[in-house]
Amino acid sequence: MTQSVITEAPPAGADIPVAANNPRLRWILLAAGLVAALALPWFVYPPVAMDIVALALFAIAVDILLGYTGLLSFGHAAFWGSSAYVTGLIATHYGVPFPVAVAGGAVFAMILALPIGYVSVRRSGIYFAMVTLAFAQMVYFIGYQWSDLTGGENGLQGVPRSFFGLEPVETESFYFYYAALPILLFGMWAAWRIVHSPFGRVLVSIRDNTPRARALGYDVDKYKAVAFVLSAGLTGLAGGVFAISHGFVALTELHWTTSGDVVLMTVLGGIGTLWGGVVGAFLNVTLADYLASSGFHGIDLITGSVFILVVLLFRRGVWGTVRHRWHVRRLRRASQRRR
Amino acid sequence: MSAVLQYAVQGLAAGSFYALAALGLAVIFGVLGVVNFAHGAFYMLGAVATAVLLDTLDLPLWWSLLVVPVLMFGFGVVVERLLVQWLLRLDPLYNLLLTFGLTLVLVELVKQRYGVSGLPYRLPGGLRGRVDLAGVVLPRYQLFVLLFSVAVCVLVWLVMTRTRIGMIVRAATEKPELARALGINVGRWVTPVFGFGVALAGLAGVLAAPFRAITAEMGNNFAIILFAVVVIGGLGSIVGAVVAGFLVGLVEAFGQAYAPTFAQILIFVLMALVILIRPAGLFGRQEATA
Amino acid sequence: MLEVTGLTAWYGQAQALHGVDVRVNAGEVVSLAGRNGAGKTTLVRCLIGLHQQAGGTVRLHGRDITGLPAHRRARAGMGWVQDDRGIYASLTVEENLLLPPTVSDRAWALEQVYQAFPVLAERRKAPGTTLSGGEQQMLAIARVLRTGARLLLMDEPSEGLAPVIVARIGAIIRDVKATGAGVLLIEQNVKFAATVADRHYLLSQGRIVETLDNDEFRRREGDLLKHLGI
Amino acid sequence: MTAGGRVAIRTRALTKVFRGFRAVDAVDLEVREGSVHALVGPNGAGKTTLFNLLTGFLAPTSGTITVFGEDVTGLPPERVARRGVARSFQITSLFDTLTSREHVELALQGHSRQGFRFWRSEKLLGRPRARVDDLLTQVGLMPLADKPAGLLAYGQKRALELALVLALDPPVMLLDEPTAGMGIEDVDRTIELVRRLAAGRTVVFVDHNMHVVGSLADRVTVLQQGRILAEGGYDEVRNDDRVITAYLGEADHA
Amino acid sequence: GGGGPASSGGDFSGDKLVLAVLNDQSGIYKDASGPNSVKAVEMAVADYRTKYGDQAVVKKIEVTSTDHQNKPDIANTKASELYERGGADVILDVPTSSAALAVATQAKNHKKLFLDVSAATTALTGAQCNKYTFQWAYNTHLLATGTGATVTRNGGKKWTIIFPDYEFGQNMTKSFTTAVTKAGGTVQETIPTPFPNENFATFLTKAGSSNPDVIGTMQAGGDLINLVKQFNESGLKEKGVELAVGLMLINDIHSLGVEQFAGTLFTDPWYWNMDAEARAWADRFLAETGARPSFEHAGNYSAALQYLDAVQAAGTDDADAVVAKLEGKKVNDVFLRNGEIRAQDHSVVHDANLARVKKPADVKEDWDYEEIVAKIPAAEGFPPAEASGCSMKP
Ligand SMILES: Nc1ncnc2c1ncn2[C@@H]1O[C@H](COP(=O)(O)OP(=O)(O)OP(=O)(O)O)[C@@H](O)[C@H]1O
Ligand SMILES: Nc1ncnc2c1ncn2[C@@H]1O[C@H](COP(=O)(O)OP(=O)(O)OP(=O)(O)O)[C@@H](O)[C@H]1O
Ligand SMILES: [Mg+2]
Ligand SMILES: [Mg+2]
Repeated sequence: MTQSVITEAPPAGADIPVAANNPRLRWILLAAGLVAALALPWFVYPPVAMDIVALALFAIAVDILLGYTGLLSFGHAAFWGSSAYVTGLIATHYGVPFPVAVAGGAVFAMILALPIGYVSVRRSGIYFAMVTLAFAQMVYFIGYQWSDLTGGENGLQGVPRSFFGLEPVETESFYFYYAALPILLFGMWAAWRIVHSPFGRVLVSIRDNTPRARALGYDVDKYKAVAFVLSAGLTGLAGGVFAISHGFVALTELHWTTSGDVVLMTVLGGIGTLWGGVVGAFLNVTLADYLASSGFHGIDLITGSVFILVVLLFRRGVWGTVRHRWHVRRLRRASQRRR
Repeated sequence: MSAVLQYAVQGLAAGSFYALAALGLAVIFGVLGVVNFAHGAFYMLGAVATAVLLDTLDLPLWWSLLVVPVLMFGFGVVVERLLVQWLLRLDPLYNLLLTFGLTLVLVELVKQRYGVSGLPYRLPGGLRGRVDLAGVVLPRYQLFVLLFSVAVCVLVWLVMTRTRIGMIVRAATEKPELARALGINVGRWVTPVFGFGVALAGLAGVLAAPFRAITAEMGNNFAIILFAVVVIGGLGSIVGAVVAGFLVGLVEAFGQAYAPTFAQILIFVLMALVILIRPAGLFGRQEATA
Repeated sequence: MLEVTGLTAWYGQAQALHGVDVRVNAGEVVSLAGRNGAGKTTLVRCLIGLHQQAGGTVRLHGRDITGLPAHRRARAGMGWVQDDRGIYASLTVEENLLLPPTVSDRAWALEQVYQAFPVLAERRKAPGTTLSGGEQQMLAIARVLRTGARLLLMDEPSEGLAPVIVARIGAIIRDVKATGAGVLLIEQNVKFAATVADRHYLLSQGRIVETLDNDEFRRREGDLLKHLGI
Repeated sequence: MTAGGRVAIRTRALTKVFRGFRAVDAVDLEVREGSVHALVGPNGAGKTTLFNLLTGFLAPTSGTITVFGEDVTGLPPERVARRGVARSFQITSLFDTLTSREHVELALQGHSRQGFRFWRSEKLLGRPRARVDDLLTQVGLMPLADKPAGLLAYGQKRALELALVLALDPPVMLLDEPTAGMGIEDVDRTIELVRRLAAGRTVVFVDHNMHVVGSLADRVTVLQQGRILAEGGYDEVRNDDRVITAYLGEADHA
Repeated sequence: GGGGPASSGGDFSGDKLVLAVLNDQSGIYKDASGPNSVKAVEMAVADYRTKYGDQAVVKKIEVTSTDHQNKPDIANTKASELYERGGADVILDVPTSSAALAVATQAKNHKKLFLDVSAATTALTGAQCNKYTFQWAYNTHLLATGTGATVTRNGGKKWTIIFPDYEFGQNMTKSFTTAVTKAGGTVQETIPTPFPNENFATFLTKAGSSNPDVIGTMQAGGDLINLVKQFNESGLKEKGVELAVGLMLINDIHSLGVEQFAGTLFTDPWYWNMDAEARAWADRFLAETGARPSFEHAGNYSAALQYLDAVQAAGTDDADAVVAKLEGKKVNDVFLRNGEIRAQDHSVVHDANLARVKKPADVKEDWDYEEIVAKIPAAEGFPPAEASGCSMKP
């Protein structure tokens, strides 16, 4: 069986494979992204800049599940929030440099994700979303009941920002930004590594066709569980930095609306793209920040409309749409050249 | 013992309300595959409309039970034509996001127009007071909600399973292209079904007006519980939604009585357990294997 | 009864059909053969009105139906048996049969269907997709017969069927033909096509390359196989 | 022809009941190592269900399955796959966004059980390049190696389906209608391919094409209504009266 | 926007004063405070101008408004931005306790003033107090003791308390229990409920089973309305059980109608129609906004007015100087009666009212909903400074 099954010309521009390789463009993008990350606090109020980068990592972590494994988690606030609390508690009680506290928070998030992931990944689709939501609600419940530890709805206040006694970092958000940035960039790099690894390939195959992946000998549940824990760990990194940056942790970090918000960011940017998380977080945070002092009292009117429009008109998300257009153009040009 | 009975009856009354409210959600998912996050917002609109109609036109509850679902049906049709129809064939994720956005907009609009503290509503005289059923005392209105909801649920179930309409609607949603090729004008059915689901949400809103706070946010938390109900029952299963509604009502009532703080978290524990033991919910179609 | 002229179809930038002309007369079975990917399925999807990117004209009973939506074409008497069978999971076997509206007085009654396919009677209450692949194929054919369509478009109806069943389907097609209906039959199974069809089109790379009557088709079987890989 | 003494697959009183419907009913099947074994029978006889049972996609209602003497009853598909039993699907089942090459790479990795390396580059997957190219060439997909599977034509998908099974290099291959939807030319090539691959392996396949069954099978089992109706060599079975009435029909069939 | 490292200290010029109102302008606190609090602060600025005319030490006064959307994170970031870049000399209002506590920390770090009006947590003047933060209008202790003690003294001896099971509800319940017991009553049962919650049927059945004189509820907002509606249908009212509410705002009554709430007892730190002075200001407010003021609106007005007075007295906007002028000051204004800005814990104490919601027949005009049952003297309503647990160390 050689040539005979191959027939007509390829239908162009139908869709783009996941690994659309273009190494040069990738490096240009990475360099641009790095410059943007470094320059951000010069243009945006530094704590806001920190929020953007932290939420970007959060969105990317969610995208590992949503975009690459096909699992919509509606309970990631549990990992974001619990890491924020654990980070805050470690920082408050042990006075360690904040990266240590953040690492502790991330580890805790992963430990928490282990049982939750183990159980949840047995289901998929909406059921998975609902199980994760259910677990997150339980974590939220613990958060507000255990007020001796978490401060209940008053929040965990006065989280210090220790950093080897370096005064500017500890007091000024501008310098803090640069101290915390490497942690988040490391998280993003890790996400990229995961997605473009042999493991990542298996995740995509599970997303596309689970029974087939099993028939190839992959223990699908185990892969999903590992992806879940890794995603929770990255989420934890982001949540920890967020807690230190703000100097306090509020219960809202554990609330399901936080899970919802991050999914929206991911979709707004474009799922299955990683960069989309960055774009989505940037748009979301700057929009909320702008509207807070704009004198317009109907923030949800705008946020809601934006989501409706994105879903209707740019389903691939902002970044996804840009990337798609670019690919289509490239394909078209390539086919013209061939002619 | 009589306390247990009392709680059981109260649980059933609450459950009937959950069942009715979840019904529209189940119909819309079952038939259109749309995860309608805005169900809570539609419920809220139903209640707000009821309050506004009473305030402006002096329209009593009885009339609202008729008029508001009709209005909400119309509203649902508009929403479907304007927004939902473009996403019907896509992953439910997109519907979820669209309706999430829609929820934000609707809630905000109501806030802008009617404020955040809520609207007044008076219970009609005929439904005030209490009834004593062999030692179990129930507010008359709760009894009314119980009977009314059960009647509506049975009716809807009959329509979906026993009529040609139900059959066409199921076919049109599973494989719309094929249904068209078989001579069924799919477009004609999808919209009214969505409108119907929205009308059911509105109807639940009308029933809620006399005994729930009528605020823009009233649907937010409620919607999450309804999702739990529908998932417990099995997504898209009408019978499942109804049974799960009652189950949740009972769990809530006994939870409130014996483990008050945990009453609401119990619902989520129940949901997690059900999904883990019966993956597709109590009445859901099990996922196919190969 | 069916007259197709200059039919073209695209998938995005790629053209799948390049000006196809096809005729099916009343009481005639016409087969359409061609190797995988030749464009056979695309052609029927154009006819039934499900493929959007298409050009050319389609006339049914002399009436131009090019612009009509799919459900109107079905009502005008086109019946389609989809290549992947298209059985509804959410409907029982019987509901699958009851679903399509009747479009002529030749429509089969439920009893008739159950007589022809006893398996379906046995499993009438089962959800449609729990049937085996072959049973689903029978159900799909039976469903189209239920409408009484005057023109049947059958996309590989014999695929995956046991020889006995294939034979039975051949008989059904001949029955349908005897009532004066037209059939456009997509087939890779040359032997089967030869037993039921009157005329044969050969499709290659989106073009009709040959039109043969049955005798010639049989005679040149080996030669065709070599050239077209069918 | 039947090689080797060992039994590759053995089922004992294997039964699967769907809501009271016995799709597979007390089947005792024995597949000898190194043989090519065909499974035929009318539609709905339970062939695909039997495949699903053998590969762990369905759990049997009762009965046992052993593979090379080891009990695999009730194991999940991935565990069965790792015991060396690979299958293809009757209804094409691929990863739409992955290219043909990526498919094969993935299948090769599944075989080597290295999938959890999330800290390495995916380039690692492409290492057994020669092997990947060889597999793609064998099924004729080399020119389409970098096209996403979602865009392949039906026949091409079937070919890729076969490549995946080959990549697993399994001692036991289960092929569900490997030639369905193929033109005769391709059918013959596929027969050739399967014959080549069968050397040193055990193959069980389902096909309605008697030509395929006749050219490949050492042994044929005929199922009807979930039970074994007849078993034996091809010629033996095709002349069995019960098989003719139940399955083949009176017509001339090649 | 705006970039670069924060320039510490001072682009603040002496001839400009910025009062920043940071509150919820779109969420559940919108009606009770929200945009109208900004109006109230503007009224205070106008009054300051009228009062001092040419004598005013500062001519240019800006009032800015920021919506924290009820999200503590945003409140935190915005507060810091307002102090650092918005030139804010004082932040006012800030509902939601977690947000208020975060803003208090920012005030401390930036050494700028924060006058809290809408948040009720005692932590602001207790464990987490600081030199630059004042709590102007009320706290949970006032709500609880006022209602608990007064109702008990008026004859409601046997209590059952239904409370949302989180920090606020638990604290309120503790304070209530202490107040009721001190006044000679008993709390027979306390029933925790989830939050948020819609269905109170079973809780009410349970509460009624011990035949209390009074059911105290600590729910707020939508949950409160749910509970009140279901209480009215439960038959408890007919059995003579009274309903006392921990936290209620006049806007709740306005939206739901007096009928539902008729007879309910609650503490109102300030009521627009409580005397002629309040009423006169409320008339101005009505003309300005179209609504009657809640106590939070009046509180914001008072806080801004006293702040401006202190700036006038200090002759500078320097926070430490202004704090020195505020601390220990005894005040009487539209809002504060018999008021004192306590130096020890920065709690602004004043007389409050126990109110009963009128019957529909007794309502004479729009917003005429409350009948003042008793005065709650400052000394009783607010805990003594020594008990606050506050230490003002910088
Ligand atoms: N959805 C699609 N997007 C892009 N190209 C497509 C699509 N569907 C089919 N094609 C291409 O169009 C051509 C014709 O396909 P078609 O399905 O009509 O062939 P066929 O003759 O029915 O083949 P088979 O015998 O395999 O069913 C093929 O090259 C195929 O790759
Ligand atoms: N999940 C299921 N639920 C209920 N019945 C099922 C299910 N799967 C298969 N069946 C029934 O079991 C019987 C055997 O089906 P199976 O798919 O194994 O047949 P097959 O021999 O592969 O037929 P074909 O040759 O047509 O593919 C059929 O009657 C089918 O309806
Ligand atoms: Mg085809
Ligand atoms: Mg089969």
